Amino acid sequence: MTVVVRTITRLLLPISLVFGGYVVMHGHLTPGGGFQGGAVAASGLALVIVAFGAERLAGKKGLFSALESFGGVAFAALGFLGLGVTFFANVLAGSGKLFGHPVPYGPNPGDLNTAGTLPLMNWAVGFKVLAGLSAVVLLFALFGGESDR
Amino acid sequence: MSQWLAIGAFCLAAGFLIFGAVALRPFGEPTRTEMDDYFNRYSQPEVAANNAVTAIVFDYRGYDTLGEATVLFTAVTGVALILRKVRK
Amino acid sequence: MSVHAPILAIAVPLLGGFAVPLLARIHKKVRDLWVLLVVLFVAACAGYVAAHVLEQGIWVYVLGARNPQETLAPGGFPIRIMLTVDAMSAFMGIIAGLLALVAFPFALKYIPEEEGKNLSLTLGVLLLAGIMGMSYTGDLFNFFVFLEVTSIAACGIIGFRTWTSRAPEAAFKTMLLFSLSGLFFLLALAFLYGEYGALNLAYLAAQIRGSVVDRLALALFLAGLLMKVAAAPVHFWAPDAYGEAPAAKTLLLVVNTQVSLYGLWRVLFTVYGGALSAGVGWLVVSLGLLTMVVAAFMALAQTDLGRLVAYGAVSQIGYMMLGVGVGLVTLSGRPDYGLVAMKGGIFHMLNDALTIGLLFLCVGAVEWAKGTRDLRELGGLGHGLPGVALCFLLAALALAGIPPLNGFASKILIYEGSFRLSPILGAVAVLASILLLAVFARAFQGAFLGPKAEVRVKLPWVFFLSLGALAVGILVLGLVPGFFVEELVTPAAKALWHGRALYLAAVLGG
Amino acid sequence: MIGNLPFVVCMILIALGLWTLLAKRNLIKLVIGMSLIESGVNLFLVSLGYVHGGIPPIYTYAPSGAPMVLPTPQALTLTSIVIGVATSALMLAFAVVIYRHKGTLDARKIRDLRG
Repeated sequence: MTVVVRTITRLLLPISLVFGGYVVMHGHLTPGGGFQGGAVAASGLALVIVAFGAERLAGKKGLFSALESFGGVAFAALGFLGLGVTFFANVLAGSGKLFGHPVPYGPNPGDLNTAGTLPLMNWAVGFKVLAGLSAVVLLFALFGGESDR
Repeated sequence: MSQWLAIGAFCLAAGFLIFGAVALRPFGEPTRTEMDDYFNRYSQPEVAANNAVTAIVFDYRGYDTLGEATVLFTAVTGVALILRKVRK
Repeated sequence: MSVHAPILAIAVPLLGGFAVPLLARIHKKVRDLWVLLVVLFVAACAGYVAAHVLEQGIWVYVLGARNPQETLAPGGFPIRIMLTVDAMSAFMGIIAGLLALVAFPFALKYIPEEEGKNLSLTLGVLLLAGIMGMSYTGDLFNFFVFLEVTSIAACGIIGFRTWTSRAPEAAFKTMLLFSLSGLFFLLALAFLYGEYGALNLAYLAAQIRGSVVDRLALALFLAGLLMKVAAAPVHFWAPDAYGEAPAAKTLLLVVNTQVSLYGLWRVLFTVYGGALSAGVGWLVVSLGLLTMVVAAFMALAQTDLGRLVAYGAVSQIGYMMLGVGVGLVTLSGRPDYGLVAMKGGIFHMLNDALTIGLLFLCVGAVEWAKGTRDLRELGGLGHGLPGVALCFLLAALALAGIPPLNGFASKILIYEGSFRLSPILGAVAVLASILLLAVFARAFQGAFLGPKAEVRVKLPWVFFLSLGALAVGILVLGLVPGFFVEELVTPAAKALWHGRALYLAAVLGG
Repeated sequence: MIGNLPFVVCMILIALGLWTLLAKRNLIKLVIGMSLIESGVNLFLVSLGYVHGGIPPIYTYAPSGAPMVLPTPQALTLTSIVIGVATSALMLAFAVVIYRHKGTLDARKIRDLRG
């Protein structure tokens, strides 16, 4: 791709990654969450694949797949965390521990340290979606390319 | 011949769907909202989340989301399987 | 931990599937061991759940609640997803567990060691998880999610042989129909949600009175699920899919079809059971007859052994639809013969899983040995592969309903029940069976009889373990069907036939 | 009828997708048709949750007093969107492989599997 595209990609990649991270992090407070944030961040990586060519990222296929597996395992493990009560019980919410602040009923400015397992699940899903969507774009871009022959 | 058959099937399906949309309750006036009212009311005290949608996605219906994550994982695995290099 | 058995049967294979690519990086032995352990665990859980349910009634498990049995929120309506396992769900779980136990060891040996093996095993484990999820769930949207898990995993498996153009083509066709079926299902449940504001099966069942929207949703449910079970007008994906998938994994595809059929029964009997006209039953019966006849005739014309068996599998779906359809027609009066036909239809699910599974494994073994499945090139394999030939013959006879094999035990119940509803139904079913016998006799003769053919490859012993397990199952079910009918099938049939009130009471109380 | 216009529009979108599936023979266009149906269903699902004058079901700096729209359909739509992405990705992968084998995307020319 041309210099213009590459320069703009260099500019946009950090922005999209940071914004994706922001959306994931505030999933329990503002519109968004793991899927949306992961998709935003993945769009940045897709831009890199388009601008710099898939070959440059070809070696990262294994990394993406491992990251995706890891996100999936982490998400399922958070589900298993509730197994003392029932599968998927939110044992951290309102417990006073990690993300355990209680929230009063009604409109409020929002507190990051709330909602129990939700933020953790958001992160797990965010990584998973980031890795999964990037892997799909990368696989399509690599198919039929030089390294494939 | 098969063209007319396709047009007939299409008209039948479209009529069926639009009839369904008209037969449903009016837009913007849900009749039965016990479950959703519960979510809007208790997502803060029970899950401590300001965002009721996220509370549903990851807590009340978190198991669905696990299935959904599985769907995405399955699709990525499937794409990797289909687009793999084959020595044959 | 035993309180959590139903969810563990679903969550462990999900986790297992996610972990397979990670473990494959360590060593392939670790991966194989892990897959086998997961499958064994699922089968054990399914067995435990079934034993518990048959003894103590419906098992409800609410996900994320403070107490697994706390089904209702204050106010008297369900808000969380719950698993609702009755005898029918438990029966499907047992079928899935049994076939997975047979299929996975075979698959570990059958699929060549390459990059695709890890991925295909992952998809297999996830498909098993999806099947278990569909069997046990008590929530419509959750059923949809797992329906999609199975659809996508199944299509990935079908497209495994990317070096031919046929496999991707079959997979594309199948995926198109599967996702259309999923979208119809989603639209139907959207209608129900819009009308009743709920997604729980039992709660919806208590609300449905047969209004216009209910009937529209029923039509969409029927359209979606009939597509997925390969009923006659939309059966054309199934032979391609079954024929192109790696033989060992085809077993799971067969179970996937059956569990979609279970979803149809669940919707018809449990959700709509209170407001169902006999017309729906007649629709199911006539589509069942059409399926069995069309598939049997199509099987006659096949020269590819895999596709021939696949058409046989499709025609068996017709028998299940006929058996349970007779039950649907007579649901308002509940005469004895309706229950007999339903027992036959449900028993046939188990029998079909075993016989079709054995046939596909035989096809896989033949292909492994000779590298082809074309009946015009095969022949004389009976000398080199006597075990496989014997298994094929056994399964073919069972499929055609020859006593004393298991196919006969269930088909006789279907014949009896449907004959008493209308003699024509029974007659058509018998004729289709005879046609199938002819088809499989020709296939056996074409592949295994004739002048001796060289077989240079020695089959791994695992193959014979899987083949033998299924063959023993066929013989046992054929020789003492009474025990299984009484212990497993009758409770499952009754769960659909009489059990609606119990199902509702288990969730909604009262 | 007029009150239900949003629902009718979703159904028209679904019908357009069905027409694409029936009339078009290009594999990519079939995928597009499937995506159209899926968008229609998702729109229908999310519009079921609308309440007249409603605000998003999020309490962070929410204006007080206004009714909130129903949250469940939004969660369901999120799930079904992701499922749709997954389906489209897999179908496009099949289309790509078929194109490599056959050099065409025309469904009429690639029928190896018949009968």
